[in-house]
Amino acid sequence: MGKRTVVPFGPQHPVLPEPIHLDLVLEDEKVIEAIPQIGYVHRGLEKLVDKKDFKQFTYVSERICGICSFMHGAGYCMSVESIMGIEVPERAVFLRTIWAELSRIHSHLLWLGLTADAFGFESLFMHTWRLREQVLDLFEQTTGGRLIFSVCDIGGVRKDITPEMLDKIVSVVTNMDKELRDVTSVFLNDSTVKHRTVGIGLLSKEKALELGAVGPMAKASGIRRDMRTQGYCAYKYLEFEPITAEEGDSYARMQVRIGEIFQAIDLIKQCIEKLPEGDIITKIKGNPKGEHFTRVEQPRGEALYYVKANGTKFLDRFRVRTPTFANVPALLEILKDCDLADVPILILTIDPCISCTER
Amino acid sequence: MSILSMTKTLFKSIVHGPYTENYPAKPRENYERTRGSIENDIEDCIFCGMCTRQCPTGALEIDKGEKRWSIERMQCIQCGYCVNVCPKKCLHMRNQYTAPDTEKVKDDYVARISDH
Amino acid sequence: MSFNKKSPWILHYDATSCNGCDIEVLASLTPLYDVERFGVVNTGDPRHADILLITGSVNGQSIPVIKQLYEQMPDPKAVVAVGICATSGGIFADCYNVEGGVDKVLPVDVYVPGCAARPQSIIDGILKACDILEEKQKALKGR
Amino acid sequence: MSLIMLLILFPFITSVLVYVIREEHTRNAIMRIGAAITAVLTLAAAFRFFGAGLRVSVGGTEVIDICILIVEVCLAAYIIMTGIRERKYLLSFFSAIQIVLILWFEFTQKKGIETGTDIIVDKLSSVMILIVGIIGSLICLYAVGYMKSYHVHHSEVKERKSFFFAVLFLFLSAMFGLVLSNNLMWMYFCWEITTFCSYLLIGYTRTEEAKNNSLRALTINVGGGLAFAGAIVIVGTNFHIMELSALTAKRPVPLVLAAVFLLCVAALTKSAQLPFSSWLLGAMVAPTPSSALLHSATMVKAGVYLIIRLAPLLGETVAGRIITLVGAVTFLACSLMAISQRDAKKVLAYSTIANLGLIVICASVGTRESIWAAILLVIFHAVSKSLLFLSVGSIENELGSRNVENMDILMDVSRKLAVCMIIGISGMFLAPFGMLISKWVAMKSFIDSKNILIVVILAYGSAATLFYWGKWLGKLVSNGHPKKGEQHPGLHLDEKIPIIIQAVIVLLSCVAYPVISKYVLIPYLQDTFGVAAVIPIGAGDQTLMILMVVMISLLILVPLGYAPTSFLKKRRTTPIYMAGENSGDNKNFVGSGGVKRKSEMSNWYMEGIFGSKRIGFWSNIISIVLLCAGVILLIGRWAS
Amino acid sequence: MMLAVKILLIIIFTPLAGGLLTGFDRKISARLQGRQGPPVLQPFYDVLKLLQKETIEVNPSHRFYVYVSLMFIILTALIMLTGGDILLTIFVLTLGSIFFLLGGYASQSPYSVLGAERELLQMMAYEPMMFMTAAGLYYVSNTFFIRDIVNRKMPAIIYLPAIFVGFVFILTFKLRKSPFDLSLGHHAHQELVQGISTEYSGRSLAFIEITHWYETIIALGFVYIFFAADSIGTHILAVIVCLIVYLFEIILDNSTVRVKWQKALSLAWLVSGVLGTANLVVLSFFNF
Amino acid sequence: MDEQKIKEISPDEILIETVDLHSAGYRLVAISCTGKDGVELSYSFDKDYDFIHLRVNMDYDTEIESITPIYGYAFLYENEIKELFGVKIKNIIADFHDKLYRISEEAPFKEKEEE
Repeated sequence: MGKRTVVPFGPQHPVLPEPIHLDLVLEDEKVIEAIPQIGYVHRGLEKLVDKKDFKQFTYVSERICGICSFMHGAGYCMSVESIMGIEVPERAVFLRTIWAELSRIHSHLLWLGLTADAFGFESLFMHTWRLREQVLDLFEQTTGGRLIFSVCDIGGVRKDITPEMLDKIVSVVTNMDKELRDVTSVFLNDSTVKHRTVGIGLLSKEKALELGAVGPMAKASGIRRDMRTQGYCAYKYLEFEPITAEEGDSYARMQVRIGEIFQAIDLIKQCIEKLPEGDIITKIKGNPKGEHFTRVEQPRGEALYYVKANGTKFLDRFRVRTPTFANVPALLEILKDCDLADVPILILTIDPCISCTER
Repeated sequence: MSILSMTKTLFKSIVHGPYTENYPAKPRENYERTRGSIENDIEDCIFCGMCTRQCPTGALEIDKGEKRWSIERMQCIQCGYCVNVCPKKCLHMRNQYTAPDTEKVKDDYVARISDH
Repeated sequence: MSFNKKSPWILHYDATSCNGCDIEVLASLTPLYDVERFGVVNTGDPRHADILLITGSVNGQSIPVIKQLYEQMPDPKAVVAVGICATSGGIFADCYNVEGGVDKVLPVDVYVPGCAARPQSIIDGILKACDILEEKQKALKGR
Repeated sequence: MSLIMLLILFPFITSVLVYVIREEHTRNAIMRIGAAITAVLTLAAAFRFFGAGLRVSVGGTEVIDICILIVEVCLAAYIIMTGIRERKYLLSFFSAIQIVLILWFEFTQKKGIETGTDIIVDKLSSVMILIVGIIGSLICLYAVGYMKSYHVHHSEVKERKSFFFAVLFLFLSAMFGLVLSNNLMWMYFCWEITTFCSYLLIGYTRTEEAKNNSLRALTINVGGGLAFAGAIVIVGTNFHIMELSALTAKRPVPLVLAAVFLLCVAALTKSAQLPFSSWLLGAMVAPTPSSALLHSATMVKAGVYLIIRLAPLLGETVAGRIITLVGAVTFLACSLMAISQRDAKKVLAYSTIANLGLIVICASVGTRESIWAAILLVIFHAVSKSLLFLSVGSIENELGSRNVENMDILMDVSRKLAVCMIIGISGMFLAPFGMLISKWVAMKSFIDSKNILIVVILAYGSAATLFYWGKWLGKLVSNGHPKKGEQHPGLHLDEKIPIIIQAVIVLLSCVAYPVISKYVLIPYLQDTFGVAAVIPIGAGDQTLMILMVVMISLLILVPLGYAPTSFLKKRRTTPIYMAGENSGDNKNFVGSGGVKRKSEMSNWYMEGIFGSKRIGFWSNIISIVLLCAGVILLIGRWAS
Repeated sequence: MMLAVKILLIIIFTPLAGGLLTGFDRKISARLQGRQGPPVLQPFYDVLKLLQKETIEVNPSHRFYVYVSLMFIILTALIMLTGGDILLTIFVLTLGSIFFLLGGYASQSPYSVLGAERELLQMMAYEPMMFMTAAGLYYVSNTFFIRDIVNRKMPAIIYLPAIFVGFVFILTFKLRKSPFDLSLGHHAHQELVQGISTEYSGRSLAFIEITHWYETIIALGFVYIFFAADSIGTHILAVIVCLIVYLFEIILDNSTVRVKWQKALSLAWLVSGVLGTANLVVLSFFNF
Repeated sequence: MDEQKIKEISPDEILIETVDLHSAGYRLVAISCTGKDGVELSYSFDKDYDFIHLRVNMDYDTEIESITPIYGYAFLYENEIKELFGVKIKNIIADFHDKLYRISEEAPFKEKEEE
């Protein structure tokens, strides 16, 4: 029995945009064992409920993560609204949905780019991110922020989208749809890309269920589960089918995410078509009391927000269970017996958001 | 089997030319809503302290006596909450963001002592 | 003649960033902003880097990492704190597991404000750091 | 003539002396003196007969033949008994047929066959005795030091040093006899003696494994001996000759080819070519001096020596083609399999087989250039490989392991050994050392003789060679961290001297090759082929020499890398990069759960691709098929 | 005397040309990616900056191998460009590469060692084709000397089209371009951090960069040999082909992923086996 | 929004209830904990969007059985709760021994004495 190679992978590592550490035990380049360590991004922001009141906390919840920032904010607001029994204006609900779906496009494009980079396809990364910039630009024009919008508030949204802007959004996403077809066809059809994704990180349907995978991770293994079908926000007015794939490998996950991008473009168009006129925010009075579990479908999958309030302006407890947290067991599973070269792709394939996970 | 399927996009971008915004050479025009820096029309400020209490990061500070409103630029997260809560609507968000600096900048706004 | 200004290679480390500034750092490499125009390469290896870009505030676990990365960088080197969290801890300054801004650990040369810092700010920050690098290079020679 | 007699008899006498005298110091003294005298005798003999050569007929061959026969019968009896006792009936069977064949031939057919020249000393045999004598005696000297440490480490093995040393010298004696005889009967006798000696050496430790492996070696080599005996019978009964030189002078008619083919099969078993290579791998259980002796300078070289001798009858003939292909399969398969080995001696073993395969290819291609390359390969391989074996032996004593992975600390433990090891490995595959030059010429000759397949195989085999030597070299230069408080016994003077001398020989050999080429190879080839020989390396020899010198001087700079390079400027030293989780020293990092974890680095072995099981199985089958095809073709040729 | 001047010119101008090519490479890559890209002289700025910077070491010996490697690569360039022996060129080039990867081993840092291991694997992958290229060139011209090969009536490419294609395939390894940039890529996001060069900084890193410039020219030099013959026209053609091949490599770099080692090895061996063998067999069939 | 289905159980019932849910095909969504006025654990389960919660109220000294033997992937939640709240959970498969986040402060969410 010869020696093995034991190397630290992360926290600082060029393929990892976020710090996470793995003790990798390799034989040749085959991963024998991968022991994770997180906590490099742990801030303990759930504890901030003691120091920030529930209104300020909107801004904290937005900063759980810079990628899915909007949905975190919305998820928190929805929980508080449920506890306080606030009716959110319809227009605000639709606006939230538009931003949420735009966020989904931006998040998936970001992921596609990073994945391209992880398997050494720099030009694909560049082009994917170039397209993503158009979405960010829409964000900046509508909310003022590129990543963190500070636009969602308890009771509604703080900024309206003007009709001109709505037209622009439609034209931008329509345009982008065209350009995206070119780029995504490289992801889906190029045989060298397939070499790095097909059959890599196989997660069977049974395993996915057993490990509690969520989001595209589960969808790619043939589990049809999408919180949006529960009809929160404006989804109850929209027509869509959750996108699934059967193979459960990295390629299938890529398929699902690319499908979701195009789906999101369609949903945005639907929203803009059906967007009602009216107020965008309801004034709130008093402090919340009670508790609520809210689930939303983020780009990465199902996220759970739990808010417990005691009637003062400081909450008792805010908890968020992010999709990446639920997908970590699945990651550990697919990391078994992979190649070192696959490690970055596999870590990325769950679309990790470490700062979400560790809060 | 498709190899070099990327070339289509590559050649397109050669034809199109670089997408790069020549940033420092060509300054960027920000949008109207761009979240930049918080400014205070200090003459309208009544130094009520609403903004300092509500600021999530504690970047704001007022001195009622000296009629000074100051902001830690390197602490402000541009959430705009202070703008929301300001009763006099003297705070507003400019669409120019604070430039990077080697020091932590603190901006003071001092109102002229006028005789109301 | 100092060439530090012409080829600042960066090392990016995410201390406890929310990913916002993080992806903006990456975004500044992409076609629209293209920091490679200034010779910037995102090396990912402290030995090759001239500028350490840190996003996010620091916590107990990331302090030794940051210190080590800084130590492993060759002189002259500069530290750029990107984003409000890295400059002062931002909204998370009160968290139990946050020690504060990067300046608690390393001598920060340039602060880039913003939440999240925009690519333009990051470009400005890098260019500012280049000047600092050049000064440091001169100081090294003089020694 | 008497010098030659002395050369053969002196090691034998030493052997007897060493066996009889059991007192440690006296025996060691005899060993050292014996080794030295053997070396001197070798040199003397080589120089004495180098110019003119020597062809003698020994008077009174009758007496010698009777003696030989008696010894052979005794040996056969012993081997048959052993076979029966150990239930290796195949062995007994081989041996029985063999002795019956020989006895039948001796008493019924041999009458009237006159041997003109029994002993020939020409350029080739001079080179061979130089290799055997110098390297062999260095190994004997080394054995003195090595066995001392060996028994310290392996207390479970019964001490039988006298026996061991005696067999070593006996082996040398037999080897001298083998390369000097022209009489096939004598050669056969020496051949059998080396087989038997190797059996004794491999079985030295008397463990179960050693016993099995030694019996396997014996079986295979006795099988080879059987082929040899068969060849003698064919040659003797059909052509009434008993001389190798007379055989090679014959035209390649089918019967001659059959004999040559049989001799080649014998040579293949000796040289451990596929499918007969398993004995060499098994032989690694023996103490290192015996491995070094068997696998670098002597035993295995006997096989290729015979093939080189037979080269004029190979080449374009059926036998030649088959042997070339077997060599090619061996070269490629063993080069690939060496990649998956961790045990240093296993790597050396596979590399030995592979290189012997290359030599077999070169010899059996049979053009002048290829034989030129073959002889050079024999020389350089012997020199480098014995250095490697000796170094690995000492490393094993030093580190208590011969796993390549554990050699990363060698630079710290014993710089001298590490540098010698690096020289040895470089000698095996890097420019400007001889092996590579020879390969180069070999390739040229293959292209010239339109052996495209062989060129391709050479290309792939060399690439694999590069890989396994490269990673070993990497382990040697890596500055590992020896565990604190670990004991390293240090080198014995008797080990150090031979290793250093050999390292120097390796270094010298790369400048010596034009000399060898000019004074040894070209005259030899001219004698053998009767045509004015060409210099295989083109007109640029002079420039090449300059470049060689430049390269060597660059290579010599390598150890300087360890000298402090920072006299001019103090350089900052920092811990290595460990993704930001270095724990302060260069050994550990802060792993998951905040635990200090040792960072380990190990080479690639790619067992899934280059595992010896799969490749070994298929390459054995291919080579067996090739040999069978050879037999069928030869029968077909003969029948028509 | 002439020789000395020639040697000096080679030593000076080879890296300049290599650096310039690298500069164009980066510019063109950037354009392909829709970016503006760095100035063409950027590689020189980088190296000059690295020369000014502090050089850190992790142990006393690891930097040394890089310098030796550079020396051997320079020697290779000299042998090649003065029309020396093509096999010797390959051998010395191999020696240079071996020293480079020994540097990786010597630093005993996880990613350097992994990089060295992969580099070794790459060498194993491309070596057969290099070997067969030399064999093919010898086959058609009966000499190993480059100056004689390029002075023949017909350029070698006419007889060795398949070997040329195989060689261009292998060139991707040598130029460290995707899909075969396993051990040390020019792109940032590589699972091996920076492979062998992980532990090198300052001056040593600059030398690695310069070594790479030499290597680029040497690699293209092989392409040149295929096309050059004894008329001026063919030499011009050879230069043009070199540039086209380089451009092709850039495009390839930008439109493929980094393959895994299994694929790299099997592909390289398969391509060299099929193309190289086929070409040589055809040649021998026509009894050339 | 929809009604919350919370079922209060005692600490020693947790395994039985979880086994039932597991065999009924429910998936564990999250384990949440609130540290004010003793420990309040919420185990959230889901099956085809049927979202139910088990609620355990106990004090800091009570030990609760880990559900990792039933839901293997609960180890992350339980380790987190153990580390951040100082709740005693026994028999966790893959116990990180309070080293999941390696935080500088001990059990920051645990209610401190002065309140």
